[in-house]
Amino acid sequence: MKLRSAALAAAMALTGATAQADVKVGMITTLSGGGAGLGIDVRDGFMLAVKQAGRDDLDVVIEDDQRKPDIAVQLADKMIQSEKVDVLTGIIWSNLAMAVVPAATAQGKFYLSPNAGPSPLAGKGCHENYFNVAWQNDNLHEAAGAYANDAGLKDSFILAPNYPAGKDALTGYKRFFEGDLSGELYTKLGQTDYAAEIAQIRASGADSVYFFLPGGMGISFLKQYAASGVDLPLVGPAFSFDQGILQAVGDAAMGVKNTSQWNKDIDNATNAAFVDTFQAEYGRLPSLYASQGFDTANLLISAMVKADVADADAFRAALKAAEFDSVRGDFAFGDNHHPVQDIYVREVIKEGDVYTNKIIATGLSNHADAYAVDCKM
Amino acid sequence: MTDVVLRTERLFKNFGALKATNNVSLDLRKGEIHALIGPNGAGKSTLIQQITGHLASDSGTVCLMDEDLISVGPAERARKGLGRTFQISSLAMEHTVLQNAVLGALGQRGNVMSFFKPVMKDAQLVSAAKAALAQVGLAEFAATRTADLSHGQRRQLEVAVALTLKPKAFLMDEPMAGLGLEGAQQMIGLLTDLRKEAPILLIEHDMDAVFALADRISVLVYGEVIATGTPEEIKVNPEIRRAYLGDEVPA
Amino acid sequence: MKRETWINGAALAVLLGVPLWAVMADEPFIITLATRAAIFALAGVGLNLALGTGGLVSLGHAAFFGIGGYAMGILASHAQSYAPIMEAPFLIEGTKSMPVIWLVAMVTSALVALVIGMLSLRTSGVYFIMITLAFGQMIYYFAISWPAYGGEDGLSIYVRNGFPGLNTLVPLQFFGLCFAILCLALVLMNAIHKSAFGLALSAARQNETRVLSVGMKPYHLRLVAFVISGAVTGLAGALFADLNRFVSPTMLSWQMSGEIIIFIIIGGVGRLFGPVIGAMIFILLEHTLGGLSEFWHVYLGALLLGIVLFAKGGVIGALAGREKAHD
Amino acid sequence: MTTLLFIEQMLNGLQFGVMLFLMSAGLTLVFGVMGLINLAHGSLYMVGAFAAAAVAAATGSFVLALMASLAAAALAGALIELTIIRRLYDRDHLDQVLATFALILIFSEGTRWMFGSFPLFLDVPSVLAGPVTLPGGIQYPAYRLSIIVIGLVVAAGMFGLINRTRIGIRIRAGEADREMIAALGVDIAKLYTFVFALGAALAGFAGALVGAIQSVQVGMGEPVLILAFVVIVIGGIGSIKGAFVGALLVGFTDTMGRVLLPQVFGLFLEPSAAVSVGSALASMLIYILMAGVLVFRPRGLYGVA
Repeated sequence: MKLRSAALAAAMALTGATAQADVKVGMITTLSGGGAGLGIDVRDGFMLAVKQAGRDDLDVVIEDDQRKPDIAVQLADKMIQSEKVDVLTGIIWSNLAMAVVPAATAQGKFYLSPNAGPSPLAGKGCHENYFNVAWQNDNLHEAAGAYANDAGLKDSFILAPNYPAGKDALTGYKRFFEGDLSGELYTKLGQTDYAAEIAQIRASGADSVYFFLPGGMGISFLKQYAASGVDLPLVGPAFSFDQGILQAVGDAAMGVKNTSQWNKDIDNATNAAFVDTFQAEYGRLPSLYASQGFDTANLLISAMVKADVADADAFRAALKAAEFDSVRGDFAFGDNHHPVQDIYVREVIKEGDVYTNKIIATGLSNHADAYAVDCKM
Repeated sequence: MTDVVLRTERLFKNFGALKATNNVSLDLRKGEIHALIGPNGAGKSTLIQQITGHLASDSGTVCLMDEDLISVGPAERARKGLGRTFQISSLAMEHTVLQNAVLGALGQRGNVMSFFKPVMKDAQLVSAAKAALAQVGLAEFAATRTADLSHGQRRQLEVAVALTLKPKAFLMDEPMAGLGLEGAQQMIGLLTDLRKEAPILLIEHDMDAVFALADRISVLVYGEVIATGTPEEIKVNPEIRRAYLGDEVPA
Repeated sequence: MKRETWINGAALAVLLGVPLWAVMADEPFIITLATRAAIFALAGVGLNLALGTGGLVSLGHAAFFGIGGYAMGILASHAQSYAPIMEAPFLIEGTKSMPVIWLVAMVTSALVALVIGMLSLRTSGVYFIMITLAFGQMIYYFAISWPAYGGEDGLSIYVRNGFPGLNTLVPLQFFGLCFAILCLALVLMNAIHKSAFGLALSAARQNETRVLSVGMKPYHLRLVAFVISGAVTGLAGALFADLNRFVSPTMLSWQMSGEIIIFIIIGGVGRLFGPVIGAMIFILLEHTLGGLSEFWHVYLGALLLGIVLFAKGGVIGALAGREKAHD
Repeated sequence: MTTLLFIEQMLNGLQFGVMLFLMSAGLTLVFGVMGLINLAHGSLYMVGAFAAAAVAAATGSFVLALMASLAAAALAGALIELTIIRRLYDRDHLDQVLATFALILIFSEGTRWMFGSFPLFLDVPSVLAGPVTLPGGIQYPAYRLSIIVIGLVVAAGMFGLINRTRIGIRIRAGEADREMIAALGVDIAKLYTFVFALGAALAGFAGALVGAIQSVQVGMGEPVLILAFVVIVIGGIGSIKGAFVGALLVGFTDTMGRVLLPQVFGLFLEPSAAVSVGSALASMLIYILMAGVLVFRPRGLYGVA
């Protein structure tokens, strides 16, 4: 699928020689198959910002990676070689980002990550052309660990799927959590039945449960946990409590605390306008991913205002300054081009018939990631 | 007993309660055709399968030239010199007639793990295969796809493939079934000469053919050999007349 | 000359001609697509020996494709970081040399194919399909949860590996390399097909009893075919990883095994060039249909269905009629 | 591990096994009678779950939702049998694998086109929400207990259908010899459509039952499909009894593997490595089981040679 937001070359000619060259953006994201919901949200958020900016020198090409790393690599090659894009963005999953980003930045392209933040790209593998507009993968889990301390939890049972992001998640939680761990479990990726794990949780004597189970895994776990009668407080990252999937979990998610760098009730004008216009445009509440897509586009546009993309150093500096109105309020990049931001604690509530979140606390303030020290840029 | 080529001793095979092969001991001697007859379901094909190793025996031995083969599989037994034709044609149907014969010659030579030389240009194999085809009268059909052969021609090809193996003993399961009068005559002529190359253990329903060809006959009833003898002895044996020949049904 | 030979020649000409045209039209991405097609074709050519000639429907060939990929990934990542793979009992270092990587990829895939084959070939029919799937899944889950080489995130290589005398970073040169290997594999497979081994293997597919009765063991024939097949698919995996400069467990997934089978069926089972034509068509479809609609899988599915139901013998079968590849 | 926890885990294994049986009964039936490998079985499972979720959302009734799942899956099954599947009975397994693989693509994206990319909501009925206390003090979710009961009832029903009824006799005859049954004057085409629809209905029913405690989303069928294949291959393809035994075996192996392996490795590895290695092995365990069974019994536990 291809969308071109910009005017035609003929129109450009009429306005005379613009001072700057067009910026061409290649968005590679997941639009079909399982997990398409996330990519669609990122795309919609991004395109909303593009539309609002109304710039005719911004050209966006969108392609579906089917959540397959080799397709993503192929699309990146295509965008760099044939479409001659200046900036790449859109990838949802860490494993796809690991496949695309190093090669793209090595070829001098900018990459703006609207979702994935694998640790190698924040640490030893950081690159001056790679900017993460969402979070480093560990961030939300670290905030959850910090929140657990604040909430007086002393003994957690933690679980995640057995793959790198799952291990990062539990590492992130443990980095900040000061209590004991009664249990630490890695489940099979894609597992749908958690009866055995829940029985172990019940028997463990823990006073809280931290889990990272993205997508359908989280839905299954939450439903089964609610039916099991185990009533230990649950804490998780925002991914299992997002607008897109909360409705599928239903009552089972009520009251659960989760950590996020964004929520629709963050009090600033940009955010309020974003939530309203997104709803008006697409007929649904924006999700975390939509907010990240929106911020990513606005970051890009802020850099376009200040510098010509042909001048890579100037453009990079403009991106690094991050002078745009983020829906999160304050937003800044650390030295490794990953966000330094507040991460909030949210609680799942019901507004009318719709399940959603409200912010109840701040988990970590002005938080950067643990890998920045390894980044030599 | 130096002229015994193939010998079974006390072979047994049960399928559940059914005694398919019950204490069968028989031998096949140099230069002879030994026919195995018996009513349908007497266990003739089961016995052949046990001898060739396609079916495992419950107990007993199968000896070829005094070598006990009971513990080895069908491929091994074929390599040791048991050449077999099937009741229902068992050929590579997509291959040509010549290819099937070359396959036999290849089996006789042994080294199948050759990956680069075109096998159909191997003069030695092809001439052996062609000789066998000529012997059964299929020379002109060498390039025909096996699936396009008539029923009788497939029978002939079965025999040709067995020939390429240069076996020490032939085991033939109804080679004349469905051949028609002329075909049967041809086959009888072929087998008559063939016994000089290697003895033949023959299963056949066509009693005329059996009595024309066989040097000795064994009668199998309910898995048991009830008599062995020359055609003349068998013809006059009253027990056999009662048990078998009396209610003979054409196959 | 037979019609199929003309079709085969045309397929090769197109596969070679498109990238040459792309260079002149300055469409480097088309070269990447052609390279991808050549590599998928190679993987299919490998599987086709087991599947087409040997009648072994392996739903686990992604295992070899992925192992080849990881051979490249592991060797190159160690070379990249100057960390030896192992020091005791003897030193093994990484490498960025393609020929060495290919050799390791083929030997490793062959060894794994030997083990999987020895166990799987005790079964037949549906059970064989399923046991190969099971082995594939085992290796897939192992790769996902094995942290040393990136787990599900996979392994990235920053620069493509080298081949003496070539600049592999130039798309056309890398394509040329893959194309040459594909041609070599086709020549090899053609020779095998016509050899004593090929005759016996194909006979074992048609009639197992016949092969036994001439003193050959179908098990051994199939095992050798499976090992060769695994090694060729493994080589394709190493090339594929080099094309993407990336390897991940996706290469080991059962969907990948399914795709390799699809190449063969689209082109024509047991035809020498079946996988080549199949892979070219698949890439073309993926590229054009993907641009038409978000729901392009529906069209892909319908098309596959049509080929299976109405074009028996694949595209080559439809074009060349019932002439068989055997002679 | 305490005895009580061990018993609870055994119960979980049983429950998972019964769930697997529900998923695989239809698959093995279709293979046994028609000799068809149906990769699209997981798609019918998904169709059932989506139909249930849609009806539950519209009516609020779980019973109606279950009925809808049966009807929708049976209808979808009958439809594809009449249009596509029946052309595949005489084909080799390769064609069947590919054609039904194509059906997966069509079903998945078709469902996404109709219902969107976000998971749907389907909850357990309120009567069965929450846990019940079993003798010995084990707290166990009421809904999972119901799944065990329903699964056992379905298993009994399947055995009854195959062994006791006229249609069962025909099905068994069809397994044994297609020509014979045709000679008996049974309309074999109708019988096949019926069997396929029955298998589909079972899959859809399982989808709805399981969907209530899992996630109803596009792609939910594929992992189930692979598990179901593991089950029926272990049991011996075509055998309902084999599917039942295979399902329980896989259920117990998987559950106990997940629980015990990390602990076993904990005896001689440091904790984090033990968890990691144990979990990795646990996720491979059922495939190891399947390969092991096939190496020793190449046609599964109850397969006919």
